[in-house]
Amino acid sequence: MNIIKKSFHVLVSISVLVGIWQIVCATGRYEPSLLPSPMDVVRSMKELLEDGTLILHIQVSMTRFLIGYITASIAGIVLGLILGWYQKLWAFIDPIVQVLRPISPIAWFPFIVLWFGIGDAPAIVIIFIAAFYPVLLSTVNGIRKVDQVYLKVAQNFEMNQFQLLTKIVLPAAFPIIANGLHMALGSSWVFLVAGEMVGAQSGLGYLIIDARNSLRLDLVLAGIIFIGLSGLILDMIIKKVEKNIESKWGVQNGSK
Amino acid sequence: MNIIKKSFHVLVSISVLVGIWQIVCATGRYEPSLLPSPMDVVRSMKELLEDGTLILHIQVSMTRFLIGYITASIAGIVLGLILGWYQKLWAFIDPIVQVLRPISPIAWFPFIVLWFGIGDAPAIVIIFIAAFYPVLLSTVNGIRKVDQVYLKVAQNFEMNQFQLLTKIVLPAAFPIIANGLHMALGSSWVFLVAGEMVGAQSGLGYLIIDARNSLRLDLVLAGIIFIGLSGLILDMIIKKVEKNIESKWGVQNGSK
Amino acid sequence: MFKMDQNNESFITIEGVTKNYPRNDKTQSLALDKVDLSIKKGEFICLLGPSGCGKTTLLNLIGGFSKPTTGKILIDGELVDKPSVDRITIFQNYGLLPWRSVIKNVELGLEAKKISKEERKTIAEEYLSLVGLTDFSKHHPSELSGGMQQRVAIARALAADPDILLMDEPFGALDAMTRMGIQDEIQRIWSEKKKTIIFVTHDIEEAVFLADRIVIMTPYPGKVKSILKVPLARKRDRTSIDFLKIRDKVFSEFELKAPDCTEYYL
Amino acid sequence: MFKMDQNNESFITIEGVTKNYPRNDKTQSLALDKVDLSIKKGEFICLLGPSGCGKTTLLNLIGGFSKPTTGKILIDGELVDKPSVDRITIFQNYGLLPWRSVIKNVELGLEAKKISKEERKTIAEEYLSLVGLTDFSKHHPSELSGGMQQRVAIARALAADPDILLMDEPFGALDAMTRMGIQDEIQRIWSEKKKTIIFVTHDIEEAVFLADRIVIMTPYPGKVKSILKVPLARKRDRTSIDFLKIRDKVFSEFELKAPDCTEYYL
Amino acid sequence: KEKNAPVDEGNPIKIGYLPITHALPLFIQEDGANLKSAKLELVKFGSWAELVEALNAGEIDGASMLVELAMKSKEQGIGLKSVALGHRDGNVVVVSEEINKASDLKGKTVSIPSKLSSHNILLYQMLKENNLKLSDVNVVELPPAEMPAALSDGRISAYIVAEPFGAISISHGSGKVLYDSQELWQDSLCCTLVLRDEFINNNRLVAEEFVREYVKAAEKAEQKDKDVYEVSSKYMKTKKDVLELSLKFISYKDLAIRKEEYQVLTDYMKEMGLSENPPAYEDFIDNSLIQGE
Ligand SMILES: Nc1ncnc2c1ncn2[C@@H]1O[C@H](COP(=O)(O)OP(=O)(O)OP(=O)(O)O)[C@@H](O)[C@H]1O
Ligand SMILES: Nc1ncnc2c1ncn2[C@@H]1O[C@H](COP(=O)(O)OP(=O)(O)OP(=O)(O)O)[C@@H](O)[C@H]1O
Ligand SMILES: [Mg+2]
Ligand SMILES: [Mg+2]
Repeated sequence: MNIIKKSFHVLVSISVLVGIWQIVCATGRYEPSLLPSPMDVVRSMKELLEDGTLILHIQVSMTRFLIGYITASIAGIVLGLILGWYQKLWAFIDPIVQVLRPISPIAWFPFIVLWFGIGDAPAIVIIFIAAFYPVLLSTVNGIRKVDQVYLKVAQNFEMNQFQLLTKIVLPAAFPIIANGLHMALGSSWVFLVAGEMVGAQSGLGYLIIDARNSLRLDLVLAGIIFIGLSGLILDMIIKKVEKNIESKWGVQNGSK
Repeated sequence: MNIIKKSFHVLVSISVLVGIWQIVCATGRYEPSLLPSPMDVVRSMKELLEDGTLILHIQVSMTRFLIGYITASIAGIVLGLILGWYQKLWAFIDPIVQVLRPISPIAWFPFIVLWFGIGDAPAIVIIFIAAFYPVLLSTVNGIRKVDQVYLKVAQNFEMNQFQLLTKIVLPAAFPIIANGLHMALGSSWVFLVAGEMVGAQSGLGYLIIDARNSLRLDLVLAGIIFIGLSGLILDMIIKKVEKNIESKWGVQNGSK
Repeated sequence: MFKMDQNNESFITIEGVTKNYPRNDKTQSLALDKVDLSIKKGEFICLLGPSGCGKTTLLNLIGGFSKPTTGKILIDGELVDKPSVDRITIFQNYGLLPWRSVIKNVELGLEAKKISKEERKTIAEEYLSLVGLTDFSKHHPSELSGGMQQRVAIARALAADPDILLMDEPFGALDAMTRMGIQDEIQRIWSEKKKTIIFVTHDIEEAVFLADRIVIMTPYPGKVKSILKVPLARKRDRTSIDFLKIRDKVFSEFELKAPDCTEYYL
Repeated sequence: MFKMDQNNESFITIEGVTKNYPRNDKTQSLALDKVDLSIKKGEFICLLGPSGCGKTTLLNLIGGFSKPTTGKILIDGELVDKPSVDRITIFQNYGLLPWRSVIKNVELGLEAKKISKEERKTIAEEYLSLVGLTDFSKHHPSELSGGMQQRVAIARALAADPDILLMDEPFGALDAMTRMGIQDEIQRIWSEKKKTIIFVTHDIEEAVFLADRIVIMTPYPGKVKSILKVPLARKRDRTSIDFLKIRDKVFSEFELKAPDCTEYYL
Repeated sequence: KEKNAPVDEGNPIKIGYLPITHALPLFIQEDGANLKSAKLELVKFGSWAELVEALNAGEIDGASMLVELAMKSKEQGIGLKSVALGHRDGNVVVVSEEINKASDLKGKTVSIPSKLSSHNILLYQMLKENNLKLSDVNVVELPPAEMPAALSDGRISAYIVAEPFGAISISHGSGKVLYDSQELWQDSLCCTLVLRDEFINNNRLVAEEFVREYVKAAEKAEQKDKDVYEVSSKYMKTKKDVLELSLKFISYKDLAIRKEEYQVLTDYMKEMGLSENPPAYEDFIDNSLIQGE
């Protein structure tokens, strides 16, 4: 019932979008090679699907993305746990993070090549950078916001430092951390294209860049659509995970 | 007192960072032209400051950024208000937004050039895109989360639709919207560099790209530092604004 | 004077009102089952009952926020079908707008009416002084204690000059002693302003202290079990023998059901 | 049996305890002023008083969560200087861990001790059955009503087998009728388990129903005004004449101060 | 500005470029600012992709760009003409220390800026001459600015790219020249000055003057004297020794494209699969402006 309704919404909105696109193309205001028509794009999507390169590109990108994202998540949570717990230390690290965070990964390219070479590594590093800050900051924030009452309970039951961190602080902070993980997913996926600019020879980002360099805008649009859809699917997966956690944690909001 | 303490933290952490950087340079593992030393960078920063180009670049970038960010904020809030209020409409728009959001602005370059030309416009458009989605989504979300009791109060006092939206819904949703504006600030500032790749002839992003193409990595780093600092200042300003709003709204969290 | 004579006529008439909520599992939940009730102008009615007995549901129906599944509610002979500024509801969590100062909150109800700015301010100040908060008019709600916030909500409701006040566990979040103070206050205001008040509570003593009549409700399905008159003069003394007798009576009304109810409450 | 004989000796001794909180404006706020109190083993003590009279402050000091500015607190002759599993505090908002099931919450206090997994489970189940929640052991706290959550917190505290239970307005968030049910329950458990209980409340009736002795406190600065014995047999009848007499007595203790207190409460 | 409007005082000729030695004539021309009929405005881009997108969208009237990219645009229906070369030769194959001959590159990583470039063709030619195929090396497209670093750090073993990026590695000592482009492809074509058809048609006289002056500027560039260094330092932040070195590889003479040369280019592009249907010489090459009919 709900899925039928949702599919209906998706279908209608996508149709309207494609319709507008088709109309814009049909006016002939834009050179077809500069604004490919929906049919052209569908054709190149089919092409990509049929010759199997698409699957390959998606696999490669996903692998890079997951490596970057997961290592960033682990690093962000572990570091965030330490820094969130030792607020004095965080006072020193905070300014550095605040200055580094607003810098585009693109600006780091020369140094990334210098330190990490070309190919997979820079893509992973850029995704890592893009994912790391939100996870780190949300972990620090989550730990700071742990309800004092939980800490008192732990003290009362005479838990040791390790039990306190693993049994109380980490799970108590987890809803905020999970939210950070979600945000990080979105913001780092956007950097896949940038990441695959430095010497990658495959991947969805490479596909787009290569298509751009070859002036194949139909392929660029096809790549855009695949990137959008993959991002959407990733987002749906993590939303589901987050919902599960929230409902288990008894978080009531986000219900409707 | 507090400011002295903070400055101390900043000073110590920056010194440590620069120290490490200096040590890495001193090992001689990296070509000085590939990894400029802190002194080199300070020299080029001074150079940029003294010949006045830096002020110009910052001005240009800030202007572009503010135009993009502010128009995105207004558009995002207005559209978000409408779509958040008419949830049926949102059900159709949501899938489109979800697919478009994870796409890198870089991928849109060919079409942005086609529709918006070169120079200022694409930079503004890219910042607009980067800022628009978070504002839109947080507005829709904020309106969805408006406490039912406020709506009942408005009904009870027989307010009309317009009063309801301006006097109740918008202010009630504002803390969440403000948070979205904050997030949007961070995520769109990161895209300044990307935005100034398309035919811009000035700006901090242009400075970095041009320095990169000239292999003047000292200038790249100088640019990075300026971008980081400007981003930090922007962030501090909006944090202040947000705190003000929060305290006025009686939001208690985020206090410590 | 004419109104006084009318006093025996029914002002609010609830006839055979039933309310069903659809459930997820497609069964219906019977929140209210055939409620009949007739309330006179100027009466102070308390709806008393444990959680889930439909007190809020009934209040929402009278307020016009939802419609009965069957039956009808008439006020002054007119069918209730939407909220009206003539019956203001005061919610448990006060429903104050946190972004507005106290006085701006009190003015809220006047903004929908065509009243000049100055007049609005005068009226708002009048009602703020009625609840003793003149000094706090520039504060924001978050700066006030719970009891003060509830008094702002009362001032706001009164400022709109409604015939009826509907109050849903208005003092539920206040501590026991603050509660007694504000109970005194609401009864003073009621005596002064002659509003009809329907007051939801699950505190027996509160009901005995405030009500002309206590409507005792029971859950599953929510219905009116009995109606109890409280023939005590105002201002009532919480420790007087008569007060305690009525309190006892209410206790026994509930304790009849105690053995199997306890499980529901907890 | 030996313990019974000791019953007249002081178990918890509070001597000249003062607590100052630093204020932003560099003045000090006197939250507790020279409190002396001596509590016997197995006693049920209620701390009663309006908001701000230092009830929580005193409880935190006994719990070892903070230290007195002057004076000292001894338990069984030993100075209190940090929290201990021998005195468990039950907080108003229960302090349950929302990510753990009910039974895992009850096991929490046992995890810090060196007890095997199976034994932990057995103990936890025992105490869950004591509070009548055996059927809910796999639920998460958010799936339970407030009263049930508070019962889980009680089970968790008891499972750690402390000598002393410290309860800070444990039933403040529950509705009046649910409250009565759980009051019955805590008094049954107290009778059964012979714990020393210090119970904070601002509900007069609750104090009269539960306490052996009521410690009446007043604010600004927070101090003990008087201590009232409640020489009623258990289980007490809330509508009995004796009960109401003591209730009256407490009322008058407070009403003496009523005229100038009201402003503080609201 | 209206995209196809005639140029005039307030509406300058917009020509796109990348800050590379190959675009030197444009720098000299703009610096001289000597057009009578219109103003010249150079627009700097960060990479070929953005430049070609701006050109194809009509945002600039022309550009100094890789001829292969221009041909591809033309092939896709964009009205463009190549009116003069940017230069001849001027590309080197830069290799790391341990590479001494082309066959050493077997199995190594070689980077080029873009598939649609003369650098790709030069690589192909070099490999072919040494009996190797493109598949014998690992070809990686990299932004030119990252190539010197990648070579110096051993991430790649060779690269072929526009100047001054080749000269940088050489002057740092982290790379050396394996081949000069003349050795692989005599009088090779690389960057060309293209103009949009509408621009030429709507502003015939301006276009003629522009190209005439462009050729004069190229002649000046060919002097490679102090003035040239001075001008180029305004447009590129390259160090002087690097610039000097990179100029040694380049010739700014003889900028008209001959039919035979163009044939060689199209043959290679077809052979390498870079283009199926390259534009015909007559459609794409317009020497009428340079020859000043
Ligand atoms: N919107 C709703 N949808 C479905 N069921 C509802 C809804 N509102 C109330 N109910 C059900 O109707 C019954 C009566 O609810 P109501 O809120 O009126 O009780 P109440 O007496 O106000 O209880 P409380 O003292 O807890 O506020 C309950 O069983 C409740 O679960
Ligand atoms: N951490 C603190 N810092 C400063 N002042 C405090 C702190 N905790 C309590 N106080 C002050 O000490 C006094 C006593 O507070 P306490 O919380 O003990 O009162 P209480 O009797 O528990 O009140 P309530 O019934 O509202 O819980 C109050 O005036 C309060 O403002
Ligand atoms: Mg209710
Ligand atoms: Mg307290």
